[in-house]
Amino acid sequence: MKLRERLSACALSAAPFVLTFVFCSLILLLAGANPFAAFSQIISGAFENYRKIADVIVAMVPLLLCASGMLITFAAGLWNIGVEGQMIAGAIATTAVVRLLPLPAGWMLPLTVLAGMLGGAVWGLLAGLMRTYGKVNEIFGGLGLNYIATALTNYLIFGPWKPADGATMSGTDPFPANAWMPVIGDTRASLPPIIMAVLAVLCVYLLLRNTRWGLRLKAIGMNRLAAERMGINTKANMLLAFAACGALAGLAGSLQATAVYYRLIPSISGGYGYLAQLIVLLSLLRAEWVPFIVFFFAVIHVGSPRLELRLQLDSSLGGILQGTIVLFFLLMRGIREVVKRRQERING
Amino acid sequence: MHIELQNIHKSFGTVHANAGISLEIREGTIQGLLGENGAGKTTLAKILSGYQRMDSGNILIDHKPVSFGSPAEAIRAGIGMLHQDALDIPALDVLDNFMLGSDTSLFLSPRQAKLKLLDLCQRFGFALDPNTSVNKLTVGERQQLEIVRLLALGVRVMILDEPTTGISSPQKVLLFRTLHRLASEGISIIFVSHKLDEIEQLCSEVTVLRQGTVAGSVQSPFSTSELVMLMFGQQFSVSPRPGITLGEPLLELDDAAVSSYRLNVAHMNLSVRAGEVIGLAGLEGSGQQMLMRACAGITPLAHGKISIHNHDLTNRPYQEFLQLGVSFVPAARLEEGLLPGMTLKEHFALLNGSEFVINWRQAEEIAQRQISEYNVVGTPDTLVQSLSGGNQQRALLAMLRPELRLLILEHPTRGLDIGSSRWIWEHLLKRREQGTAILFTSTDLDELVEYSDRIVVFSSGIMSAPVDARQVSSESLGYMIGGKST
Amino acid sequence: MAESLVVQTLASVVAASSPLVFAGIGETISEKVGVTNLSLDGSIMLAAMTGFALASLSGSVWVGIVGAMVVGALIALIIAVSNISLRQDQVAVGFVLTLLCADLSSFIGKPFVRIPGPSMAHMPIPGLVQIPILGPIFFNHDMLVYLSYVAIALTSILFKHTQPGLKLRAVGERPEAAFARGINVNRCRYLYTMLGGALVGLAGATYSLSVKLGWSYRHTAGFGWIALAIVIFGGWNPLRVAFGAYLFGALGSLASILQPSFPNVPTQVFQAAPFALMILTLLLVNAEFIERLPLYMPKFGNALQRILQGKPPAGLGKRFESD
Amino acid sequence: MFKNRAAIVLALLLVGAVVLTGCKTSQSTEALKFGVVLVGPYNDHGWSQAHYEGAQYAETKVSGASMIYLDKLNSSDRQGTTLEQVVEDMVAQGAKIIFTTSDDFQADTDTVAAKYPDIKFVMVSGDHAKTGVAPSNVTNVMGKMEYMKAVAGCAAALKTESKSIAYLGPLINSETRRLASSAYLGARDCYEQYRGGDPNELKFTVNWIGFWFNIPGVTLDPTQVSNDLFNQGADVILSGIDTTEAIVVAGQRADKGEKVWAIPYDYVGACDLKPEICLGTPYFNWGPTYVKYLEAYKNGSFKQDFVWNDPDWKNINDRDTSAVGYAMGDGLSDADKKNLEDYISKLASGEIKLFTGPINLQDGTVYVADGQVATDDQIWNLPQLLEGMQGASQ
Repeated sequence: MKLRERLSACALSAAPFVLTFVFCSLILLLAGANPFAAFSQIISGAFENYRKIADVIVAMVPLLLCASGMLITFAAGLWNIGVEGQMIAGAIATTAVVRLLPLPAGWMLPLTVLAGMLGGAVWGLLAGLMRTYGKVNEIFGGLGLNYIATALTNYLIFGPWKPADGATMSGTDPFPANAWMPVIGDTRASLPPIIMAVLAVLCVYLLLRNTRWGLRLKAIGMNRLAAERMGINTKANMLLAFAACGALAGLAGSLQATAVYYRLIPSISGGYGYLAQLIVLLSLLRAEWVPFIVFFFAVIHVGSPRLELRLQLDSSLGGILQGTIVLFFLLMRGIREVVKRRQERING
Repeated sequence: MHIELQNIHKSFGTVHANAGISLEIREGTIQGLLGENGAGKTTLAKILSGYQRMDSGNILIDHKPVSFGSPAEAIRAGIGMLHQDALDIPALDVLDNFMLGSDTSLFLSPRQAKLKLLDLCQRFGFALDPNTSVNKLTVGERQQLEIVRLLALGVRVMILDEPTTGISSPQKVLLFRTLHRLASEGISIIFVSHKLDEIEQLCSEVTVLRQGTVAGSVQSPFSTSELVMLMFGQQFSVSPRPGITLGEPLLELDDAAVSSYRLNVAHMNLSVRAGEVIGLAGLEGSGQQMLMRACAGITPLAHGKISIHNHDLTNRPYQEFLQLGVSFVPAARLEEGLLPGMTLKEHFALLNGSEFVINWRQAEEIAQRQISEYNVVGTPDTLVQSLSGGNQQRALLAMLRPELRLLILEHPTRGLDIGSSRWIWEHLLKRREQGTAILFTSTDLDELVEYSDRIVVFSSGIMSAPVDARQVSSESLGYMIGGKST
Repeated sequence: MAESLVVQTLASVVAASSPLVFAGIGETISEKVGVTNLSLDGSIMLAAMTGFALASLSGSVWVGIVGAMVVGALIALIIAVSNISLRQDQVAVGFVLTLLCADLSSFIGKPFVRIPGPSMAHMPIPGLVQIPILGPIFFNHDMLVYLSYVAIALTSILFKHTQPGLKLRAVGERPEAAFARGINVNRCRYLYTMLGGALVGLAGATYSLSVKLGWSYRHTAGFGWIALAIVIFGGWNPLRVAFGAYLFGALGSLASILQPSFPNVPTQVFQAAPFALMILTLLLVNAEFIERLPLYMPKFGNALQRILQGKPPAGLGKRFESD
Repeated sequence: MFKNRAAIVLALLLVGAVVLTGCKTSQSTEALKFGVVLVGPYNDHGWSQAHYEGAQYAETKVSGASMIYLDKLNSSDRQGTTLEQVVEDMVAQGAKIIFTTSDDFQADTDTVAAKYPDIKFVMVSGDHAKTGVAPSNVTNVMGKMEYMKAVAGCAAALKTESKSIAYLGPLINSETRRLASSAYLGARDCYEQYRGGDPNELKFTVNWIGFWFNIPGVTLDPTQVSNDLFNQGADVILSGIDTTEAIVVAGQRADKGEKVWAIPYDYVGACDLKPEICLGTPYFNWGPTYVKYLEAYKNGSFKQDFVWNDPDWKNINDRDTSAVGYAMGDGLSDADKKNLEDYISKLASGEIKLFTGPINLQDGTVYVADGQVATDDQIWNLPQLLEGMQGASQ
């Protein structure tokens, strides 16, 4: 009996992956493609050689930072959809430091990191202020701010920070060498961002598990009114959560500028903010699961452009894979609960 | 209509709410259903009205078996129910509420419905304006609306669950008159209550429930002691009021006013001394909640002054009130008091200590200690929403700081059985002996009279001068609440 | 000249806003019954793609329109199932679907990108179109635009004057009370969420067959979010929601008309305008002072408050389980 | 038993699939693989499709040549993918020469080319080979679309009744300024010559959307902008963007009975979307260019250069020789066509020289003095729109 139950539980947790596989295969067949070829292309696109694996790690950095930031806001019951904009704000602040402050080499990178975090935090605070004092749902506030941040980048790139030989969507002129994060060997990965990302996840894990602030945020997330009655300053704590999440997202944006693109480009946030949202949903707000899911998503993210290059398939299949997994995961979780309740009723 | 219930069973998880209840209701009678909280009265009423499904048992109407899958089917069979908290839609107006579900045609016919509504209102002496929004009505008026609505649907059996909670004495008189009249017209009434005097006043027969079973059925006239015996299986003696010496003045309200867009309460003057218990009487929404929230520092004053322990706290933040030893225990425990989804341990960790990193072992110890001291049925890892109402209230009290100057409680015993209520009050009275002043509201007039030193009555936003609780009876209090002086 | 500019512009605004009207009304119905369909941005995109693809393959715009409505209804069904029956957070599911449907539309829609295809036939309403000013603004369009007027009127009547509409509102406001009055709450929610979804799908078809003809990669991105904001701006009232949709259309036109007149203003300002506007309107309708209007202005405060403020249905997002 | 067999078949299929896809990458040595990186969708009916079909043409003309392409490489469509990654992948697949086909790729092409000195890069529409910034394995190429834009402007002037012509511009840079200005100059010339009107009464409005194609929330919506341009009284709209919104909107309005016309851009088949209101398409014919560079690579003559290809004036629509062309549209009457042919022949013979002075910039400064002709450099680096044009220059 026990074994059977455990097996069925196992089947239920594998179900989202199986269903996703089936669903995407059907779509691929519909598009006239060989599903196995497609999936193997994604895998080989991510693992072909050590440089590709390094690319996966490069994609993991912003995802880890954004997801860990979002764990903070989610704990407080806030749906911070503005992570994209906060990344952009971080990148803008970083670029401002690089362009406007003539700093010696040793100072430059640490300052860009701080500026990025500050920029992101400010942008996060804006969404927070709209939520706490303007009663604008953070989904709409954040989304609007994302678009405004994008417009701001475009304005800077096509206006004051225009490259010497004419503005294009490819961004500003590259940063001077002292604002480039050092890379590992001939890969595109860079060590300091990786360390920062790992630290961020670790800190958020400990923060939510063992600190009073983390507990307070959870209290606000569970029941804001009761938390307020208990004497917790909910507005201040929510703002702080927005700022903290913004700072981590801003750091992600800053690192995209100094370690990936080496300049400010439009949409520097690269959709990582939205992707991180899916990751956090899949993690059930548990920090310990985040790195694994991030790895999985990064593999798809890095591997899927292959579909286009090798199979002439639209690489949005990667997004379909990521989305379907989360959708089926949520649905299966619901089914599991329904089954459990029904059993309890029969047994009870 | 003649109704017979046979061997009704209903369980919620491990709780056996109805454990084989059989009952008979004759046409045109007022049948009482008496029992303390948790005895299974409401569950039975909901089963009979189709709101909940029974696990097993039979319902016979005029000796024919029926089964209801939904309230719609029950209403079609002629059975309607007035829920304790009137199940209407506050955002809609009276007429919409009246029409909702009563008409089968596609388009509404408001003119006809309005005539019908006004006609019914006139018959029973109700004064309902069809075009006001329901959230502007008093509890009594909402009840009246439900009664006429059910009558318009052609209901022959009407179940009323604790209908006198929160209504004024005149409204109660009107309600009882209406019920008598309905019974005389052949409508069967099932009157669910835990209040002995109402049952005695109204019913021709009463069935007493205890722990999900029928403890006994009694015909009118009733003997109070017999009913109490059936209800609790034991007799209670009224504990004598302990003599208490009042301390120095603690809370001073000086011509305070609070306003919301619904109600303005002005000219509140009150001086409370340490160790004093003040009861706040009044219908829901008459202003007593606003006074409490102002004293707790939740709502700012629009005018006037408030000081606690000689500190002027007028329009100071809530945190300062907390620091000065003011605590507020709301009635909506899971909405405003506790954090559903968190364990007891996490609650205690949240409220005790200030260091950044939490010492979980210490939190566990505190939780364990408080749980056993307050007789909470649960462990430090129990999620608060899985506690019963009484245990949630105990947990809330256990979370209060040991030294408090002013304790403000909204309906401290609402929804609790007599045993739990007595335990809560024993604990509260212990606190007053240590010099804590207590401010509380209740809809139970007896509770107000029994435990208060002084009582303040609110009526439509006007606050009376405090009266000595020893000089009022629950009857006279009822009339004061209704806006009449005795 | 100036008059024809205004009339022509307003006529374009009416036509260009019709998908926002459909989407806004659809979402209003869905939220009014208590279910938030957050997937609008993705739903509209997938429906627009499906609508155009089916219309191209079959040669009939109506096949496309029905197909798009089915797609919208099915997406709404997923949200309804996961929220009502499987107790999952509707915002989470809606958000996932937003991203997923957008990607699906790109992947499946690839063969249909920027190919010529069928579109709604222009169909001035004889007689009405002759009315000066109003005629050319409102009655010189195609069938879908007229359908958007019908949708506004029918929904408004549904809410105000019919028994099903009253039930719908009751379910959204207080499901347990609706249940006590004999309404099958969850069936009602399924039904209207899907109806709302079908209208959202119709919005997609309106883009690809009437407003932004054809299909291209991420053809309608961004409009879904605006539609969601319009529902809040419109206070869950179909007439106000429609007004909001037209207002947004008009302001969008204003941005592009004004651009040449202000050569010194960076174009990015105009490009971000709809979203900045979205935030501003939400700040306005949620502003604290509206709550206090009756206090400030005893005479007109209440009326003004009713115009500016809309309360979300009290049962929005609240699950209901009998038993 | 049956289950087992199914599992074996499944496993075989999987292995087969992997082997097959693996095999595809290693082909005979004779082949010449080339990469094409597109900024928009390969089927955009515009700029990117013109490149895609040019590359397909080259596949048929150059023996052994086969293309690998990646489209939609821009920071909002393919977020997080960089040109470097794409080039790396193309090189891994054996690409020897890579065409990067947007001014957006200019800076990145330089960086990547430095990393892959053995690979040749053809950077379309840039000028770093001229300015000396680019590494030696990068060459620049562009077609002199200015002439065809002038023809397009001419067609618009022949047709307009409201005397108001609109130009749906992408983003503002020297390339887009000179193209819009060429159209303006062509329109003035023809209005005066063939319709006998005063060119100063022509209204020429430029509205910029912000990028080469629509990106929601980033650019203005070209559908809306096109509609607004018509609403403001224009009856001919010239598209300067990569995609087809202008002709789609014009077609829609024509269906309503309005007398409006459109001139799409970039792709020879762009008129298909609504032939009867199309006044023609100035288009790029990349096939010969691709063939030229592939052949050059094969015989080892590939070298760095900055090439700005003229049309083949003998026949601008010769798909084997001309870099740019003008496809006549069905919206032109026979008389219009004759006038247009005449104008083209005058451009071909040099009788009409675009950018002949006096030409003033929008702010009134003299750019080309009376009687002088602008140099290629002057045209390439046009700093503002011209005097008389309405719209933002910066």
